[in-house]
Amino acid sequence: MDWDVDELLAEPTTEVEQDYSSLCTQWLNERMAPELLPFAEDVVTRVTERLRAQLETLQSSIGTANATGYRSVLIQIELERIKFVLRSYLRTRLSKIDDYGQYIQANPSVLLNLSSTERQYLLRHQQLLHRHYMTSFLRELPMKMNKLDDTIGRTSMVAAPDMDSPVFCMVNETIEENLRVAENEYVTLDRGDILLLKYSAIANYVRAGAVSLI
Amino acid sequence: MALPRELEATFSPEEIEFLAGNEYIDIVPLETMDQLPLVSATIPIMKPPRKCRVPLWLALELKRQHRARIVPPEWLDLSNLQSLQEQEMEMDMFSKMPFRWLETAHLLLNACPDDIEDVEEVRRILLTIREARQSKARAGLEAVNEVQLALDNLGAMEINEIRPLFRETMNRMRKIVQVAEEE
Amino acid sequence: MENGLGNQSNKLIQDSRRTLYLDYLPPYQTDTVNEVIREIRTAERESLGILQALTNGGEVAFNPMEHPSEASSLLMFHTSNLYNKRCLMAYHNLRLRSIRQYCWNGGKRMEACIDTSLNQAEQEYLFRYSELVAAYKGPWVDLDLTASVVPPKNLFIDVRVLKDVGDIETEFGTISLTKNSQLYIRATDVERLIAQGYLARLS
Amino acid sequence: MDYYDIDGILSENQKVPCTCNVSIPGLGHEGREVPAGSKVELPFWLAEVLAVNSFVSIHMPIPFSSVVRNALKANPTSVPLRDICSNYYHFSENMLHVISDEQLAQLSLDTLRKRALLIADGALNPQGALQQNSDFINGLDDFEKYLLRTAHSTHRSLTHWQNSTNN
Repeated sequence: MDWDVDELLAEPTTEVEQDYSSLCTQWLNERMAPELLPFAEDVVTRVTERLRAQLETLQSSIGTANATGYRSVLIQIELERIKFVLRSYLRTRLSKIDDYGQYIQANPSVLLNLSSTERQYLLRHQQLLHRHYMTSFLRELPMKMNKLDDTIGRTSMVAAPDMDSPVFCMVNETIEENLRVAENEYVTLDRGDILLLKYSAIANYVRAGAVSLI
Repeated sequence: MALPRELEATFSPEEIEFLAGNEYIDIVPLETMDQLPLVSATIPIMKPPRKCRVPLWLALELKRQHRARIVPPEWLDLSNLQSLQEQEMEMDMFSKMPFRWLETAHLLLNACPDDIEDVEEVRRILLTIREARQSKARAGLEAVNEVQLALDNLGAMEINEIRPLFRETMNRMRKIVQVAEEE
Repeated sequence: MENGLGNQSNKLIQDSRRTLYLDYLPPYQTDTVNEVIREIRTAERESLGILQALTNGGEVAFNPMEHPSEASSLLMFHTSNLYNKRCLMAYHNLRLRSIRQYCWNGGKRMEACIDTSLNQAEQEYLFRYSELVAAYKGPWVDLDLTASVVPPKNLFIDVRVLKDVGDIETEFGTISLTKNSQLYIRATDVERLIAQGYLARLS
Repeated sequence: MDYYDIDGILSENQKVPCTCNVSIPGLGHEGREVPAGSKVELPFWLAEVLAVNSFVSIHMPIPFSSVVRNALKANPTSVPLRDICSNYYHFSENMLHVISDEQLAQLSLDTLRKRALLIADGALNPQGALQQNSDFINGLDDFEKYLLRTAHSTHRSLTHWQNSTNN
């Protein structure tokens, strides 16, 4: 009875299947990762192109029997599924861009993880926020208190993702080295393992695809 | 917040179920269907009575339209479930249920009870397994520490069920320990 | 605190704590916000006063070691100002989150309180942020980004036509609905007709 | 999001008993001076900063007194934590920034672990839990209440899903 892991981790065979599968993985990772992951530009572009082509096929069939037949029903159901994943993926990213806007702006390497439309959104939103805080109360405060990036004691105004917050993950590929999770505490990551542990310990493996967030 | 608040740190059960819809399953078509190019896959030509492997969501839709019969996965066979149930009762660990077992079973038992042999017995055993695993998960909470917890063989829906409580508890512990270690 | 520092801010935080679990926004606390601002400015003035006195109007450098009492007082005002600012930020930030949530996901209760609960700056933010969302949505026209983030299910339903409707236009073509026919049809295309009694949904 | 975290701010408001090492103008009622040697209760956010600069000395707040510690050690689930401190864990985390107390850290962890189990049970049926075990439920601190609330809402949405059909 060895259907589970291999079945689950079976590689999709065609590029079309691979792209959709990878889009779903990116979506799940993005939903559960505390940080903003690199934008899945290639996959999103290809899936969106196919989506558009499919919509056009559907629209060009209007008036024919194909438009209302059951094949059309299947096509439309699938379109809604794809749209849902893309929508949720993009909006998950915007949520994080809103929460960690200043942090992202201040870190060029993180800024690279954004698509160009996301970057535009980020810049304009930060301007809006700045203006809002200024008109609401900041401009009434003494000049030296007008800033949006002070640090008081341990806490910075620039909110950064908490990389140590725990996540559930599944190991896709056995990782050879032992993983340090605390002082004198190591875990092994074997294919199929499921763990709850701090994100920072596996962040690199998530990006590389060896571990998925679930 | 571009995402609804309740989705910020977890998935809804419907989302987990949606993912089960992506998994592949065998069907027996009841009529011929030409190749169907979709965005996520190309569905091959179907000719009854030859089995065909398709995404579960599509299988469910064809079933609903009476254009196909679903072949339940092997693990849902009564004999397999009986041995899984035995393991589940004997072991402290979770038995090796497929990762998306709960949501897949939910979809299939609703959509095609007529395609599942001994469906009532299957339903009963699944419930027993489910309850046994729930009480193991509860016991797992006693083992939560600030570092890590292994939960091998726990299913996607089961993880989602325990996620907030386990994660938030671990997170709070982690923060306390982190401070204590810094000082 | 006995001297009152932070007490007004705490009201804002109590209000925020309630807001965390609401699906609408309670009215903007203009008065309390103004009182916190006033408290910060007063504390700033007091601090300047202490410094002025100690440095003889800026002529002598201030040495905290020589004047520990004054130094502690200055630190108290400084810290309470930072605390007050943090509370103001958290209070406003939380409200903006709710407004963004509304822009993306709608919500009847939130809609009902927009005119009464949001102050002018927040209404302006709501307006500008909606524009921003519209601009972001533009290139993703096929996706309808502000549509539901609930997974699609039961897009199509079985219906029986109870009364002749004739042809209806849908996104993907014309469908004719004649009495007694049964169809498998997009739920959104016929919601109204079902409500009006032309069609019945078959389970 | 620590800076903006409402619960974090609330926990910084917990009162800490202090002794003034210098007299502090403006600290008292209506801005009076508090003489050196006086005992005062200050919110954590102020106590910490003043203590770091030696203007005050911090004493162990009551929630972390040996009486409470012993009670929690003996039977963590029968202590009405809320009556002792409405955000116990958060406050304990804050205090650990200013004092070194391995024992307190361990106690907080053990307490949470044991109580989380009862919270998990309560989340399945909060009404029933409130009837059968009202002392415990009413005695939850803010974080525990948050746990109960989120675990319950997960349970509710799962039940809703389980009862749904494909049609």
